[in-house]
Amino acid sequence: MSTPFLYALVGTGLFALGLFALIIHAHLLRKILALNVMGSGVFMVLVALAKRTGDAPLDAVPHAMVITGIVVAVSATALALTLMLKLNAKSGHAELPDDRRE
Amino acid sequence: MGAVFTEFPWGVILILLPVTGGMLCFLWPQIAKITGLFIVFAVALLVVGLAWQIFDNGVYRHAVGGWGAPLGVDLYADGLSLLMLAITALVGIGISVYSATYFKHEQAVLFWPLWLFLLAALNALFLSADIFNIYVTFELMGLAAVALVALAGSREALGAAMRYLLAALLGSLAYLLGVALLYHGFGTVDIALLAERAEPSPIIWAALGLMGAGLLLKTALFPLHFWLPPAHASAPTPVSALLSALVVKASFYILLRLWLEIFGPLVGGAGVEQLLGLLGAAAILWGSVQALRQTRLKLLIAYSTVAQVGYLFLAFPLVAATGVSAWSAVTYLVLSHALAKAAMFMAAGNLLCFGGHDRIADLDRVVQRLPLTAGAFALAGVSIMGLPPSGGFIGKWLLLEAALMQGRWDLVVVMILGGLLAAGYIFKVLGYAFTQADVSHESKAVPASMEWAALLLAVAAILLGFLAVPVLSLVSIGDPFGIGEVRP
Amino acid sequence: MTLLTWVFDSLLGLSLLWLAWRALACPDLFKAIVLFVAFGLLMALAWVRLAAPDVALAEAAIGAGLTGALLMAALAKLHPTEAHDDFTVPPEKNVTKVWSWQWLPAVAILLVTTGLGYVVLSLPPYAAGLSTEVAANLAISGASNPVTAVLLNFRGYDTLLEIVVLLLALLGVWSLNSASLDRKAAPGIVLDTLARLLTPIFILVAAYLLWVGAHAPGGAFQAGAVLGAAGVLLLLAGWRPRAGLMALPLRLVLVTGPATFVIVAVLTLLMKGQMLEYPPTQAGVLILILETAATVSIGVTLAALFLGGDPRKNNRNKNQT
Amino acid sequence: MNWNAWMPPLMIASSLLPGLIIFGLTEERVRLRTVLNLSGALVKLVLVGFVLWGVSQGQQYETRLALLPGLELVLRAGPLSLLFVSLSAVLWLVTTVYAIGYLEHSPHRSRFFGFFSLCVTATVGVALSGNLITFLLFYELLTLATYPLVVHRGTEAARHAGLIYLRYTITGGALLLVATVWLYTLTGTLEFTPQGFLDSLGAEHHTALIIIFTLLIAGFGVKAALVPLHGWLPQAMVAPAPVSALLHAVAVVKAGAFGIVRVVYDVFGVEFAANLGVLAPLAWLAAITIIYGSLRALFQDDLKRRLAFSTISQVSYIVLGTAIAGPVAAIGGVVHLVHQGLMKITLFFCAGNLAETLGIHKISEMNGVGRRMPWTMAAFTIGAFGMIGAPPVAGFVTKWYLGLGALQAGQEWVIIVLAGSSLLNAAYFLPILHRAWFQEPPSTWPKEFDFGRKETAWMLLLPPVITALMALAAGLLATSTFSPLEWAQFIAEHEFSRP
Amino acid sequence: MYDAPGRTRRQTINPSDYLSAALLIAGAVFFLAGTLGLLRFPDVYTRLHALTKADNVGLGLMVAGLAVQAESWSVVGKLLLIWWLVLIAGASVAHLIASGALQRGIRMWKP
Repeated sequence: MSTPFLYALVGTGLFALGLFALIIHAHLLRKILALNVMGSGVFMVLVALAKRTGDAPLDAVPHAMVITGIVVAVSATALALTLMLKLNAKSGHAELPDDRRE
Repeated sequence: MGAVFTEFPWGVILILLPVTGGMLCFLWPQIAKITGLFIVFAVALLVVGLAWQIFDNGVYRHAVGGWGAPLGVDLYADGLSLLMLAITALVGIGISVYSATYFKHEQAVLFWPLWLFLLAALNALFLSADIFNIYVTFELMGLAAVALVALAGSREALGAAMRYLLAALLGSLAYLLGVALLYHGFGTVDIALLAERAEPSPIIWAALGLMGAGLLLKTALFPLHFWLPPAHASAPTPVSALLSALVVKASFYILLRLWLEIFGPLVGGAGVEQLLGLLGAAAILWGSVQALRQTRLKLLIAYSTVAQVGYLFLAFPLVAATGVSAWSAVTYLVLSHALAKAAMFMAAGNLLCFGGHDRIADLDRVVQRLPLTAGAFALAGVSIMGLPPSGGFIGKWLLLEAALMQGRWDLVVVMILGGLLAAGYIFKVLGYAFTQADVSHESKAVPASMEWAALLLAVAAILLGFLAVPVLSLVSIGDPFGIGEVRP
Repeated sequence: MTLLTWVFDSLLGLSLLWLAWRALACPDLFKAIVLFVAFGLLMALAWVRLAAPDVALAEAAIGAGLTGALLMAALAKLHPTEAHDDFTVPPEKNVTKVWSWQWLPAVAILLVTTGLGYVVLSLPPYAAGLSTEVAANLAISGASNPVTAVLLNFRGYDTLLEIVVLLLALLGVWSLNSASLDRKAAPGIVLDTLARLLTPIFILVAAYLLWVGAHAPGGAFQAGAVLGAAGVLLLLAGWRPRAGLMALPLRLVLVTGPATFVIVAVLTLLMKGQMLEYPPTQAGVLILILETAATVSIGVTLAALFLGGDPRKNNRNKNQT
Repeated sequence: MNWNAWMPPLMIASSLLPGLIIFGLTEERVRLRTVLNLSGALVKLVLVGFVLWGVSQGQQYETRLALLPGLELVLRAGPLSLLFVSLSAVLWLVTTVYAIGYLEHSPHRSRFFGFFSLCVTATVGVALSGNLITFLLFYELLTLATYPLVVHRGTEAARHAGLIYLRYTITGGALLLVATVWLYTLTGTLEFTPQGFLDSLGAEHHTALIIIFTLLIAGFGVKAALVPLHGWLPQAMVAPAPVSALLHAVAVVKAGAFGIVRVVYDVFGVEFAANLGVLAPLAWLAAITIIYGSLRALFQDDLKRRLAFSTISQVSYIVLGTAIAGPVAAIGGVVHLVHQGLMKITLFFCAGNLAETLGIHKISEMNGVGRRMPWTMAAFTIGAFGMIGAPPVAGFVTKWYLGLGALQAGQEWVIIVLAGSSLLNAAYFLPILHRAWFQEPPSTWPKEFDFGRKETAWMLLLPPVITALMALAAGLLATSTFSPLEWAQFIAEHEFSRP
Repeated sequence: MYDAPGRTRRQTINPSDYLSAALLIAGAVFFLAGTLGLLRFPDVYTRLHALTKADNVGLGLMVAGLAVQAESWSVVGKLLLIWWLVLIAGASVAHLIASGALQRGIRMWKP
């Protein structure tokens, strides 16, 4: 298996891991981590498959997209973390109401 | 003179202006309200300009950076985009007028920039012809919407905002993975080029699955609606109106576009439409029954949104044979629901402000005490129920027509049941609104502008019922549904 | 592909998956974050392997560095009082919900992933993507680094929106929280010195990355991230800006990036008829202007995100009471 | 656009505009409100008179507005429409006067009169509709406009009654909608046409058409209170008396009956419907309703409830006349639209007067009330005799034509129904009259209001007296020009016979 | 590993390459030792000890090994700058962690 496909598969694997963790974990910090892992997986698929150019120059478009994506991800993470802290301050739990196990 | 109008880049300004406005509000909070109102009205004028242009020149295409697809990003507007922009501007004006008095200083300073950025995101989304660019606009829209929900500050609102954020991000990521696959499969992210190049392949199915799931989550189609009721119910009123009226429609619009341009022609007839129709039917029934069971007004309205979203998906299985009327129905349902639901949430907000609560059983003769608001709720309700004369009725008529043409009695029954259930939950509210409650509550005056904003939007939803011919001919510009233009 | 690179790639891929799994499953949140940062650094390595050094820089600086700092700060605020012997916060209770039907999502996701893997492998082994188009227009794009050309020219519109997203996130954070501007007591001589020493270097590095970005890996985002890191360090060292600067001056700096973008968009619209269409001769200058403005904004925004609240709000509240 | 095209919208606007303005008035603006109400009603009367004259001269009054691609809103003032419009216009004026008197001291009058006007607007719209979708539009508007009137009192009981009212009417509306759309997908038109517009459909559609007919009749039957869809009507008695009068005599119940007339004559066509075999069951249903309503009325002690069941019975005369499928019976059915309106509104006005003046709600409380309120009870008596079908009151004319038409169509069984119904009518009205006129009055009335020397307020008294006289006149002068009967014959000539 | 256009790969092996390899391997040994120490040492102080010492030397050797391969002095300068930055950052952070641990009263490990 060539490098692009190997990493692309790793990317899908990360996406799946993140998705699973997002579903089964209740703690919001962990959900945020999970989303970040998922994002990394998507970015990896995007960049890995861009390496299939053979001898032609590199395809820079997905790289640029991923840089955009990374900035977007950190923005979302920052907002999510603040929201989590605020929720924790108000309710005493860093979990969503329905997910909390009493 | 004419040339200036037909050549002016209305579409671009539609995006840049609210961004600028948002930054101005951020820089000088003391003038946020004035700036916000000015920008919103200006955006409405720009939409009129764009409409003029599209009417004269046909579809609008703007190659950002001068590159053009596939290298650059294109903006594109046909009749469908135009209509979405128009409804955004119209509802936006209503919401802005309402918000101008609803939000007091501390919150107002925060509301206006967020709302203007959201407006920019919506406009950018409706104009985008590039699936990666759409991802960025989704994030812009999502973060703004979440922050707006959280403005309410209550524990419920924060929890709902958090849940909404997680759902929105998950949806975006699934969508983005689909984008990645499409790009690597066909070497472009431009919708029109993808439509040309794409051919049936595993990539198409995987992309459809991922993007579809992501967009359905954002659109809150049953059973992916779990995040919507708490978010829409606990947000500040103008924000609830915004979310239900516009934000949910934005992701639906993208889904519709992708289906029409890329996926529909390739995988049509393979059962995807039937699945969407089935989920839509389930959404109608589930959402309506849940709405009927609610004791809080805003939750009731939020569940009603879940149900109304279902109607939009009923069109998918009906398109095969009846094209025109099913897609026209969707267009009309989107428009009328946007107006009616915004009006309804605003009315609920007025009642909340008036009585300090939104318990339905304690509405206590608000028909008499707050007649404009009650009227707004009732008129919006008429459209939601799909009773004539209203925009909702036209949508429902067209949808029924499509269903009957195909002999889809199952969908007919669902639509009728949905209408009856809607009547049930709306008249439940109205019944209590006419009735004297056991305990009378103290009440607070509601500013006139908030009452009128709600009423005028509701009236617009009714008047929409008489505008079907021009509206449907407008939406056919550029033939978004692939069934030919209807020029008057 | 040689066997060695194959082994290396496989090991790296497996390490990534393992680290991600540990980060998501380990019961101690502190450890989870540390593992996540390690995961980010390995991701940067993977980007290098994928010939994406620009992404590697961005990932290392933003994905691992700043995100890690944000996560740590959030965790510290989540459990502010509890100190532990092993220097970590208490393990989260009920790490995973003990669902009897946990296998259900697991199986579903496994199936979907298998399908996705199949789809990925069904792609042709060679595809040019847009590389030829990018290469053909690189000369007139104003930047010789293709990534920069895409970010600032070909798809400059995405970048415009993205910078607005960053500003919006800050706005969201500020709408939720206020931050104290009181100087933290006794930051410690070591940290203080470190911050004093490193800040000019960070600024220098940022400038270098910004300048080099036109023709080599680097650019506004990486430079901005380094600038942001400097800000984070200063904040950690207890340094706080003067309250007087927090109103308009800070906000002006924050909007510099998006505002410059909008101004350039309008100007190009007026001159060339298309938004962000640069005249080829001035493209280089315009890109440099845009990148400089973006770098400043990104750096300050990231630092402000780390501060985690509206500094002005707090100030105002205090004045009122 | 010529002037004729303006007439139908003007007829609608003459009640719509005053209604909308009244919504905006505060409670205290009594005089302005009264002026608006009465001038609206008068303007409408003038317009109707003008158009009546025009139509009799062969003028066309039609307005079209595109609603959907290929589908228009059509308002057309044909002879049949005008019969209903005239009834509404006249009774609106009378009822408005009555309502002003009735509600003199109660709250929420602006709201009441606003919806009242809307209700009349919807009724006139129903009357003028030139196709099924327009009909549907105004028909649903009528539902919406009457709901606030039903729950007007704001009590828990009113809310409950409103809920039941809606449950029936909204479901009926939904059935209508399905049937209408279905019909449209089959034919591509919904335009009311004499002899119907379904001739061209082949036999393969006949099953579908039978189902559509059933759905339409069920939809209209709800408002027309056909058994077993009548359950809402007695419940709606909780509303104020003018509302009951309006619901029973003019607006809601009549709209339903009118809808059935339209469906049979202008959608399906009598012959086509008869050939489909759907008219006989309809006639039977009407007959059952007539007998059932009368039987139930017999056992009600509450005056308004007795009148309500009487309405159920009487409205089905219209349906019966339509379903017999003969020209003479058709005249009987159509003319009963007017006759029943005049008589029943008289009865409800009187019932309202008894309640408002003496606090009488039950028949058992009516002993000797004729001496205390002779004028009211005189009007009541005329109405009651009309209902029984005693000449020379209008009701007799109806029954005469129905019977004649049935014989002509070879359906003798109808005579038995008519006779039985008349007997039952007598059985539940005559005891009331006996009590009122021939029993000793009690020493005190349940809740007496003081009106000085008069028996009650003149605004309450005048309307029933006028409507009673009109009912009498409609019977006595049945053969004069412009009498309801003459007009019904004119309709039968113009609309029900093949051109 | 970064295939930037314009850069040519040297295919022949020079003596300097052996020096690089030796330095790099030596660096890797230190890294390994440091990592082992981090994982196996009993408390925070001893772990810090293992980490910083090994890291600094290991990185220094790595930098030296790469510097031998450098094409220009500016690259050497950058490499040295990196090493220096890691040195002061590592030292400062180790100090901070240790003093923080002391402040919280974490006792030192006694065998």
